[in-house]
Amino acid sequence: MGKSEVPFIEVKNLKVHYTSEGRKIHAVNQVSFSLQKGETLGLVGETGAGKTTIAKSILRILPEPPARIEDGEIFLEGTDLLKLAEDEMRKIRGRKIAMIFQDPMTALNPVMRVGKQIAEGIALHEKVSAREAEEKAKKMLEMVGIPGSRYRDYPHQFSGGMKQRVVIAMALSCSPDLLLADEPTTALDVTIQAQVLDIIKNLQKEFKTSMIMITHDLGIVAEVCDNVAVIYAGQVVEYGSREEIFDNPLHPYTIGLFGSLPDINSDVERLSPIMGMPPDPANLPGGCAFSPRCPYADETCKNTDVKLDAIDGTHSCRCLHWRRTAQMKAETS
Amino acid sequence: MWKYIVKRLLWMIPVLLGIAIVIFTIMYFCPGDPAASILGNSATPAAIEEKRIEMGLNRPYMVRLLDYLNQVFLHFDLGTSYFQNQSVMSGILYRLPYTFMIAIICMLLQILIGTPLGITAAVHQNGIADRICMVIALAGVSIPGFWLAMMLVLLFAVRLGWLPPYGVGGLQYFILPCIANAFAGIASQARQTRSSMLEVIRSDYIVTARAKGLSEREILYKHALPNALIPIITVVGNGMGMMLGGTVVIESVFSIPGIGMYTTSAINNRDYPVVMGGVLFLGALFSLIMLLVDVIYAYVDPRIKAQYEGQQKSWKRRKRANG
Amino acid sequence: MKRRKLALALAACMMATVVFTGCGSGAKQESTQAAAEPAKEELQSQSNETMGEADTQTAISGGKADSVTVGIMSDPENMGPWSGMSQGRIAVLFTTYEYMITRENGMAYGVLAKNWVQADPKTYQVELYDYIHDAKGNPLTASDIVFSFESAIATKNYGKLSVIDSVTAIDDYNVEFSFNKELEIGEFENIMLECAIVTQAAYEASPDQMATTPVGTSAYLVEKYVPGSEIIMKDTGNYWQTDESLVHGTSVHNVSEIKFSVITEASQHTVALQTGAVDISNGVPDTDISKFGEGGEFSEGNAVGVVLDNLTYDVEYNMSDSSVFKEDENLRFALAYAIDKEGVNIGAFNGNGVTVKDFANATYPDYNPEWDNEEYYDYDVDKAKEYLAQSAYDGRTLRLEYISSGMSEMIAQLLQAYWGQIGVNVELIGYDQMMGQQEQYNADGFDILLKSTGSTDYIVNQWKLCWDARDYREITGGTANFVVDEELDRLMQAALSTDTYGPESIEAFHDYLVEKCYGYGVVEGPINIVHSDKITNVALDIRKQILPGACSYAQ
Amino acid sequence: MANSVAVSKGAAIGRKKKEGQFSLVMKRLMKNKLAMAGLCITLLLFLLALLSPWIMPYAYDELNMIDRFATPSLKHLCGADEMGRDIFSRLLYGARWSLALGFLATIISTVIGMIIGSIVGYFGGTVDTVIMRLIDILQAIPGILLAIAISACLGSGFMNTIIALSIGGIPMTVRLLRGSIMGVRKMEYLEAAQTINCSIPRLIVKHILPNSISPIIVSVTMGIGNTILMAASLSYIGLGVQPPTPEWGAMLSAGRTYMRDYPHMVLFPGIAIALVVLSLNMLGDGLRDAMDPKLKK
Repeated sequence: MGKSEVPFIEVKNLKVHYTSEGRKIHAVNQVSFSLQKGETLGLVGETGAGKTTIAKSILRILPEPPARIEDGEIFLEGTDLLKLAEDEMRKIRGRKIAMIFQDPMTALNPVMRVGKQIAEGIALHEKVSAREAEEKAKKMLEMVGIPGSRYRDYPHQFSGGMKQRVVIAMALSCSPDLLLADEPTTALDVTIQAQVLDIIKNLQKEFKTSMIMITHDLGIVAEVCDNVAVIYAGQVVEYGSREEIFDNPLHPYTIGLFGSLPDINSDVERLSPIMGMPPDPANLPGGCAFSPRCPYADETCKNTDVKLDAIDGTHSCRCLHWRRTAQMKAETS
Repeated sequence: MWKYIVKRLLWMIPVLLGIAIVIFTIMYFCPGDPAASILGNSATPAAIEEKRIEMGLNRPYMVRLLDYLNQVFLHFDLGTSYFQNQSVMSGILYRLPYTFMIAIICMLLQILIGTPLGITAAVHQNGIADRICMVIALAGVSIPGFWLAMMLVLLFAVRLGWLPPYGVGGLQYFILPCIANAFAGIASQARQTRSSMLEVIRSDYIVTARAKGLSEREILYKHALPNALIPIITVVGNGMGMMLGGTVVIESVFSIPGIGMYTTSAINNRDYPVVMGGVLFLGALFSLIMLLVDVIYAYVDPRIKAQYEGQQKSWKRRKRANG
Repeated sequence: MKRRKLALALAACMMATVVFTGCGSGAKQESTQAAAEPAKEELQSQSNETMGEADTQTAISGGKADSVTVGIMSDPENMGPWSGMSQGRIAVLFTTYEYMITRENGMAYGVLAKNWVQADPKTYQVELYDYIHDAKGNPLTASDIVFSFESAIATKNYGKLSVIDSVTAIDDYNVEFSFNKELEIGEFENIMLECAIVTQAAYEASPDQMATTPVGTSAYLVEKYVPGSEIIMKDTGNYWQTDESLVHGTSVHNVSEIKFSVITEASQHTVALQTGAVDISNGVPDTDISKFGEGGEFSEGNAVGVVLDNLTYDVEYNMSDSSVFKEDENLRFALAYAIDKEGVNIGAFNGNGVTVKDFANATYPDYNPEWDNEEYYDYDVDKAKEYLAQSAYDGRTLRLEYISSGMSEMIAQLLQAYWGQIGVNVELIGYDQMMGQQEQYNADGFDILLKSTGSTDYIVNQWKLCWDARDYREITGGTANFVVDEELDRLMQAALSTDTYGPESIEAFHDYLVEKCYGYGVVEGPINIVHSDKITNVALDIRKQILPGACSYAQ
Repeated sequence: MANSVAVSKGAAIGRKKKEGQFSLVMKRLMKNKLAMAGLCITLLLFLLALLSPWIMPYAYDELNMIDRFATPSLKHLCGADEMGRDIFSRLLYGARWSLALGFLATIISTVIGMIIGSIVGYFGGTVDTVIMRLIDILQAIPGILLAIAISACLGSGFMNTIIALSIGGIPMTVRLLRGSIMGVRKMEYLEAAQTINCSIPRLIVKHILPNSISPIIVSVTMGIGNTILMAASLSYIGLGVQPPTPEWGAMLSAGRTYMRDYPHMVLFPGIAIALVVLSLNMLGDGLRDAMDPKLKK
């Protein structure tokens, strides 16, 4: 899926597992993808599919133990982050790669003034005086729509949406090259979701930041992403540009995701949820991980290790029967 | 904040009144009487009865209780010891420095040793350092204090001759009692620090801090520790409160004239004014320490401060900030 | 009319000092020898005969020292002259204050009193020295004596003073005491020994009724008091009695600075002596005593002496109407025979005490040494079982009440075990001092009482503490342990009355009590005194407390 | 815009619930070696205490003046005390008293504390204010002094000591339970229970208590150890269980005079106390870890 030049970030064969109560939980299995400068990649999938683990692996902030990166490489502009010394890595965190967390309620230190929490990163990476860091932090606050006078307030004095703005300001404070946004709107009220998303989009444009947007919300993907990787049971099951995925989903899981999206154009068709439950990550089924839930699965699916198959352009799919699916689609339309 | 403190101080009055009633009642129902104690072993029953009347011990419960409460709460007089001809207040104030000294040193030891132990254990969870710290901590809470005290005396005072085995005087006299007394405190401090650090270390904001690129050290001391402090402060406060009244055994082993011994021997002698005065004083001290702990909470955690300051004020604040 | 002249007394004896060790540095080898062999035989013999002139001289003028540190078990708490008694207080009382008289080996000698006479059956007259002054220099006259006694009576702290009708000053140096009854044997002396004497001027000048700033007429004045920790007393160098020949044991001041060090934990007394932090202590546990004796770990530089306490551990049966013992003398005998008194002595005192042959011990001057050879419920399991078989004992559990401080707890456990051997079940009920004092008069609360009592003068006065029904009738209807026995009352009163007091009445009471076995003595405990060889001669007061000023010191 | 994926979120949790809270906790506990060691030692001590009359080599109160202070040997495994009683037998038999003392006192204080705590936590308002002030009063009196005063008042003895020790523990349980009930009170399932007209006491017993019980269990486990230590302190002062009952604290306290020469007299009771408190603490730590999902990842 690569273009000719070196991608801005490239994840190759990433494999991560957790150990919990003696059981090995395979959270990420051989995930690969890449991203060009300025682009946005959407990681889509159910809770527990391993999206957050991928993001945290890139920043190397997984709790080790119980988590362990078993295998793989993560190149940022050609350097393998996984091989960097911890203090080298620290210079990258916050400065080159920053992250917005899912739950703004818990992502802020409750006993530290919010301004200080923003200024802390600035002072660390930009080698400026405390005063300058404070000025910049105030500017960042204003940029996300919070008056700079609230620099000295504590997180509990903010509402959820405001907190997420603070988190965003914090993440963008050192103009990172890559922003990892982990479900930045999930914990927010619907009305606020749009505002926050707008802020992210605008700032991304302003700072020309690349972004990996983690979400289970296809609406957000449609709105912000250039490319999409659909994750299931720690694997990329389908990858492609936004158009490719939205116009021509080929993996039964992706199709299922779209099927469970309410169609505002037709009020007749009911939601068709994906049957069954996500697999137990400690005990993944053999063959295609999705096979137990797949309406099209046959015996071969359960026995064969399925490879990610290139389709055309950037589009690829991890399904033995994608051709059949494509055919069926062509027939129905 | 001040309003809160004043409110809490006012709340102390009914609490102290309650303590006075409780301890008075317990002592009232205690068999044995101070008159007999004063007259000694060979006193005849008739002589004891006469002494009881003189001391007013023959009056009914309510009369004596009201009399006592009137004396303490309206005249601020804790009374005079039956045995020492000395006002209970001056008796307490005389002994307070010793008890306080021990409590303060123990508290410092507890904080300076227990906290780092707990942090080390939490940071290296399940590692060797964790195991060692926790074994020390478990041993600390499991060993009877006076047993440890006497072992320390045998080793440091008798065998090595480094430290005085008993008595009061310079700082060196406080070393053994404080070690013996602080051991359990250090242990529980280490345990509490470890568990609250563990809880905090797993919080999202620690991940946030890490994602900012902060070093582990900075994360630990700037982000984790301040958040872990509340339960730690609680342990310190409780320990301090307990030590003020609970060093009886250590005071006895090392012959230190502290408040614990003062009150305990008064219980044995049925020296009611001293028992009641001592317990009241310790109760007041305990309440003050708890107030101090709560004030420190507010200092450490702005959320708690906001809670104390009440809705109205924080609303005003927000309005001002927004407008 | 009895009259005791001081001069006579002086000629007879002076000191109650007890010589443990030889004097002088050359005698070191011998001294440890003497110490190792528990000195009790020596001590006992001394308690029955007076010491020679030479010894007395040594004790008074011999070996002075600059300072001495005494380990005491508890804080005096209140050193005021007339406050209630406490364990810590008696340790410093005789160093702080002087009394009208003192008593040594059962004989009374004047201290402040030059002499005294009984004017009529209820009136005594006392003449004071006319040059007494207290440690602060205030002269002491008859009016101060009146003040002291009246103050002491007003506190109601002293039951013995309740027989005083009035104390009046006849002139500056003569005082008259009148009593509301005829005094019994030793009673006047006890009254004189009960009230510490101070000058009214000094007392009124004290900010705290002398609780921490006592001023007596003794040679010592409190220099520093750290409550609960230490008391430092200094010789004022201005003691009123300048005639050395008239200075008695309690008033001798051989050392210029005395430090009483409060050590509450018994084992710490051993540590203190071992490390040299104190020079003398009576708080060393029994089992540590041997360490200071010959061949012991710390024998170097230390000597040990065991003095018998005046306290006797007695068993009293509950003789109330509802008690099993009331009509069952066989059960009383059975239990008495079942106790191995020597075993109790070993178990409780490491063998340092002695078994007794009477309800009281042999330290009293009016104790009849012949009793030592009598049979006194000597340990005999067969006899005990025989009596038990004849008794009406039905296997029920008897309750043994004791005060759970000191050695009583251990003795109670030993008694329980011995009685268990003959098949009598006993349950222990321990009370603290206060509760015990109250519960001992509760007829339904116990079956057997273990008590320790003692008197400072005569054996009859120890007997009185249990058997004088006049003191207890209001509460118990009889003696302290509910005995209603007119014959016993008659014999008790005969032994106590000054008119009939004497070997016959004493013998009669002893025999009757042994025969009836309402209660009996078990063992007499020791006081373990260990001191460094800085001290050559230890002096004790009437309560067997160390008198540091009166000890003699190595030169 | 809705999300389909959230549907399966609840399902995943649901499956975990099916395994059962208890067996889950037990499973976690079994994996914790320290906690299991603690549990085993505690159970073993219980067993020994129960069987003591049959397995102890001597009667606990059998005197033998010849063997006074005997040092440990085959005849006396842990030596003999100042009255020649076999310390090993006394320890075995004393386990009954010490453990019973620790357990009963803690359980009594916990049960009373739970009842008060439930009432306070559930009703809140004036009831809360009044009772919590009373609890403040009790808590402001130093624990050991309160125990000493009550002991002095009731006299020594097994039951009296239990009462004296348990009163001081009540405030802590009340606070603990009140706290967890306050937390649980706002949760939705309570509202659900209320809407189907569940009676109030039933609500507390059936719904609130089971959900607040885990911190209580942990505090009970640790509390037993503390109570045993406190009983030892009481014995030191001369209060507590009557002799010749070989309560460990009393043995320790009685032996202190002789510890210089016969260290076995304090060593073995000291070890016994430390061992039981240690194993209860290890068990308590393990239980806390097993019951607190936050700490387990």
